[in-house]
Amino acid sequence: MSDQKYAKDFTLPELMITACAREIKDGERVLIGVGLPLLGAMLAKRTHAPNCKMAYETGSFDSMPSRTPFSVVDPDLVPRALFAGQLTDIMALFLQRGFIDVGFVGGAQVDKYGNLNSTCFGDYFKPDVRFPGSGGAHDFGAFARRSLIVMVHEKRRFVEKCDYVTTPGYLRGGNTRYEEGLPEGTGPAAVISTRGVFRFSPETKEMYLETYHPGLTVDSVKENVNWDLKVSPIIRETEPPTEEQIRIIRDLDPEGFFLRRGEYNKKIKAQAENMGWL
Amino acid sequence: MSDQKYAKDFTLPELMITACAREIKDGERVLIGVGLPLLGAMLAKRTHAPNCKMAYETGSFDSMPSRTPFSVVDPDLVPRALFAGQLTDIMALFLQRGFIDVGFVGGAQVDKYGNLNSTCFGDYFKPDVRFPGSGGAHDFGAFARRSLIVMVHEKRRFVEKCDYVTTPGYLRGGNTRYEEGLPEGTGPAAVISTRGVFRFSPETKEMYLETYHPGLTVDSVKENVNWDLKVSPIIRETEPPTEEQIRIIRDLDPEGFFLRRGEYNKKIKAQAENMGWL
Amino acid sequence: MAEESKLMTMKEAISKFVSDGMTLYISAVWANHAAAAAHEIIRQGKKDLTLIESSPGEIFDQMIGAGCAKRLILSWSANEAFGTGYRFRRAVEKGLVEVEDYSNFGLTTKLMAGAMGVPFMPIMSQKGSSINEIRSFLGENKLKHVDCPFTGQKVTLISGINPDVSIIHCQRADLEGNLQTWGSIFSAKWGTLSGKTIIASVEEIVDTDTIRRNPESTLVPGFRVAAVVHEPWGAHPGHLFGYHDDDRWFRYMYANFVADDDVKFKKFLDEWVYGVDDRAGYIANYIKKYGYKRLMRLKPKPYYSDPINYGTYPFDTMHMDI
Amino acid sequence: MAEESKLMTMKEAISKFVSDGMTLYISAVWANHAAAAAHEIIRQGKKDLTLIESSPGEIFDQMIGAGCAKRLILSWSANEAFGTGYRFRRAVEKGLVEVEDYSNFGLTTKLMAGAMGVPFMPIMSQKGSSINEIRSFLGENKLKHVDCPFTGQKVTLISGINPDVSIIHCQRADLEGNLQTWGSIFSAKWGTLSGKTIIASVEEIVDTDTIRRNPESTLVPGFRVAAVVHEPWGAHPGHLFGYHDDDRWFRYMYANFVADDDVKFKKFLDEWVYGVDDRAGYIANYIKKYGYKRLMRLKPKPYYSDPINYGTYPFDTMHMDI
Repeated sequence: MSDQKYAKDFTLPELMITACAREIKDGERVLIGVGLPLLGAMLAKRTHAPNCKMAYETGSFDSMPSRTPFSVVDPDLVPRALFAGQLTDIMALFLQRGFIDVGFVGGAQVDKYGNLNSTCFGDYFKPDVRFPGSGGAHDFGAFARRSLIVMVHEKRRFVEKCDYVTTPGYLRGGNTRYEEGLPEGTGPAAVISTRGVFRFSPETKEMYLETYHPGLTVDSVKENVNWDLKVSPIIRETEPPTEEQIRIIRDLDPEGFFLRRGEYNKKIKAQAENMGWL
Repeated sequence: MSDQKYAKDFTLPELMITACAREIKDGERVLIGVGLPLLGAMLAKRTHAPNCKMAYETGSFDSMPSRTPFSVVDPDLVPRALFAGQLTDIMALFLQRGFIDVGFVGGAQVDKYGNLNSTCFGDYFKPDVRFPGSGGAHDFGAFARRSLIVMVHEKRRFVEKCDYVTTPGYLRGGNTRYEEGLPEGTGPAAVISTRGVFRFSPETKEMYLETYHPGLTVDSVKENVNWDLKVSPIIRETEPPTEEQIRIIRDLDPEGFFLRRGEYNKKIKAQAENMGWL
Repeated sequence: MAEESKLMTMKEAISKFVSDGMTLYISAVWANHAAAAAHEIIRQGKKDLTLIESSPGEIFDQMIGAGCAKRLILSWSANEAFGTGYRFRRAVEKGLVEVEDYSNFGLTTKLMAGAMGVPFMPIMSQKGSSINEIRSFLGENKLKHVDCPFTGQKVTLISGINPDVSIIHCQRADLEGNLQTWGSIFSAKWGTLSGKTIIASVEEIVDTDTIRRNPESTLVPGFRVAAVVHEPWGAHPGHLFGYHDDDRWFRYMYANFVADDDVKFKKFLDEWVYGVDDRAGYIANYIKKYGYKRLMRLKPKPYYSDPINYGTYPFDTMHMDI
Repeated sequence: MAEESKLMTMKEAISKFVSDGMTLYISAVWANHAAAAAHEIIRQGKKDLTLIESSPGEIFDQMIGAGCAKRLILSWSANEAFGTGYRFRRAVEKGLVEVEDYSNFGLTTKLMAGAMGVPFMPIMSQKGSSINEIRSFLGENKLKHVDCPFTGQKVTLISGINPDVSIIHCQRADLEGNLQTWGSIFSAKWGTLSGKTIIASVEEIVDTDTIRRNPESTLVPGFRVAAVVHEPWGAHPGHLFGYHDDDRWFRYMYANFVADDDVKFKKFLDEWVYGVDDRAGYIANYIKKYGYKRLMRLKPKPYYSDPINYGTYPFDTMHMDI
């Protein structure tokens, strides 16, 4: 089919959504937060993984929302769901028991062992910048078989050591994650950043570059990492979206809320000004 | 009203049901098991305590059953209830938090501090007789502000020391209950036996006889207790049921399942034999 | 590719998933009373089982009497106002089964811990009792007394459990095993979800759309369920909300005239368990013996909840324009 | 004598039950978002509050910005895909409020312990993180690391909490305060029930018979509730299952163009909080400004669950004869 050809025209958010989608296998249970990973999971479900099922920490499982949720408490996530309960149902009965295959997490900082900081830059008690905090990220990262880290890639965000570890990755590498008491067979599987896709060495658990996004180079990625980043021997460009994927992604976000945020922001600002708001 | 006059004709179960009912004050929350106490609570609700509310460990609260429940899981306890949940809701949110005023408990043995045994006679590992066990009784006795003990009164059942303490009363008397960590302001308030009604000394927490049932004497009660039973200075006969109470009780059990068990048992046995069952 | 159907017969389910020596949670309080499964366990002659439930009724009594059980973890075993549990009583008195006693709350938190994936649950109950002092086969693993590290209060830690198999009877499921139940469920949520493997019998097999119309009635999502068995009347002589009443006469008769008599108990099993192939056979025997009308008399008068309006939002209601 | 009505205005409820310095749980995730109560707390100028919620949105941001909060116990504070929580962020950066951080699961079990009446809950989460290492104002009372006495596993004990007052917005209640809600409720069951005193605002006051038709929808029984406030649209700009959508435009506008600007934030409070008497005034202002049609556009397309058949048994169905 022609729409299985690679798209020529795509944006960085679209590439990242595709990369998220490719991490999900058919039939998997995916615990999802807000933003690009949700679009990635919706894309996976509409393409190669029709039987993946999404759980939301709010209490819903395998929802069939008519529209793209803007949040994990979107009111369209309950009607037609297979299960609707509360946070402790999803966190305990599903996640803590080990029944979640994939959990998406994000953060403001990541270190070379996949530890994540979504709490603060600087000292916790006098932070330079305060971020929202863990939310469910800590718990997803603790218990999901594979956690997938989605990041804005700036040099100050890819650090040797996080200022604060909100969500544990492989801690100090090797087996330290499991020695600390986190369940065997869990941990970060990949980092999908705005510059590339990274994985972790099976032994040392150190992050390495697997693919760099189209238009970038290995060096330009390495320059934006605060440690001596290792690179896969079979390093290559990140696989671009197919035409079908792009069509579906754009269908999911007709207003450009996720995909064209700058433009979108301008529109709302203008409306607010017209209302006498600003 | 004429039916507030004392009844002349009543049975021992009817007297005990009335005694149970009199322990319940209007507006109280009552945690109830199977049998006579349930009839007592239903009687209270139809007479002096219309706003008492019954909770069942099964998960129902303030049910409005059309018929008299034979068990705490009677299927008519959910329709029209104010709340329907599960055992942990009632046990934790209601009982462990301290929101239950009255809990009815029973047992095969009681000792002078109101400790109850509903588990076994003799050694736990080689019991002479094995009884059903705690069920909710332990928990009711632990947390209800006032627990009310309903007992068949035989000498071997009123003992100096229980073979096994299923439900703690005042333990070894005095403050020992609270020293053990049970909540202040809880404990047995009365024992309603087939021979009399007993209460507990506010200081020593020792059981004493408050009233003996009509037709009995103080001595005949004392003879059936395995310790030197103290007696209230204002000892008197147990207050008989009123005509209204008797009328209501009999309405609640038209088949005599609770009130005329011997007769009832014969009827079912005859039916079973007719069916070729026995 | 939709998920595989998990529909099978009770014979297949028990033979595939239950082995001698296993620990089983069987929902045996009178609602969600997994009688069809218990009878199949007896028919297949399973042995040395450890059975756990908070306040089991008749079916535990029967499994004990049939020699399936070696150990019991429970709080109470009898037949409520109908009579005591004689097979249980006699087996304990004769030393044929071992018992580990908890309170109903303690036992249920044991299952809750297992269901939630933590190794224990704290309760403020069970203090000052022999339940807390005397330990049977669980020994040191029964529970622990600790002082709360925050408040200094005495707390009982109840060890969690994950039975090898949990079995429940519910109102309905789809072929993927999404289980729905309603009414008051006693310990059955935690008991069922604590299991490593879950078997469910149901009154009705429904399509997934029916499940999805009442997402808050789903007790167990299908991915946790290994087998779905279509066994109408699977809870008899217990009740099931919306489907049928307790068969009180039958329960009274069993508890008072059958359970404490070796000959009659054997005759009961021969007729109602060994003498039939499955629940359909059991019900056929019931109808033959007592008549269809008698069975139908157990059906309730309908009593419907109001439908809940969740509301839904079509794709074009993003509400992101003013 | 029926129970007394607990109906009062939000002004009365907050003034009667909320005092400076108290610890409050306020349901502030976007479903059951107790916005009307939060605005009244701001109007009454409550001070030095300790606020707790797992993942609060806009109303925590506004209470922080208005100077009501001294301490926060939470897991996350922002506005989801709509934008960050700037008042929260700036207040923490400037040292105006102290924060004690948990994970969503950790925070929710903290409320669950309080609701259940135990001094802590065990979780297997929060290991290997700064959440577990760094303690703010709760100090040693934040949590403990222990080795499970049964399995030897590392376990985190989360200390329980019983807020002085818990506040929620629900679909409906009767005059006695029996509260019903549906949909997915995040942490709100445990948060609400953990409170020593409970205040609820609701979309509709219904008769007790309506409550009794859906007993499984009752979140909190009336005896736990101190005040019921009839405040339709009390969750706006959050949503409420069956009643209305999130007002996404309004949320986006607040998060992106108001919260991080002192002047605009003050103007926002002046207009939407200080400038109105109650939620009715707030909605009147909304209608004046945006039109009734815009408000009505937030209403969902109805989506009803199937009614549940519980079944009922009239008095003459004892079923004790054969």
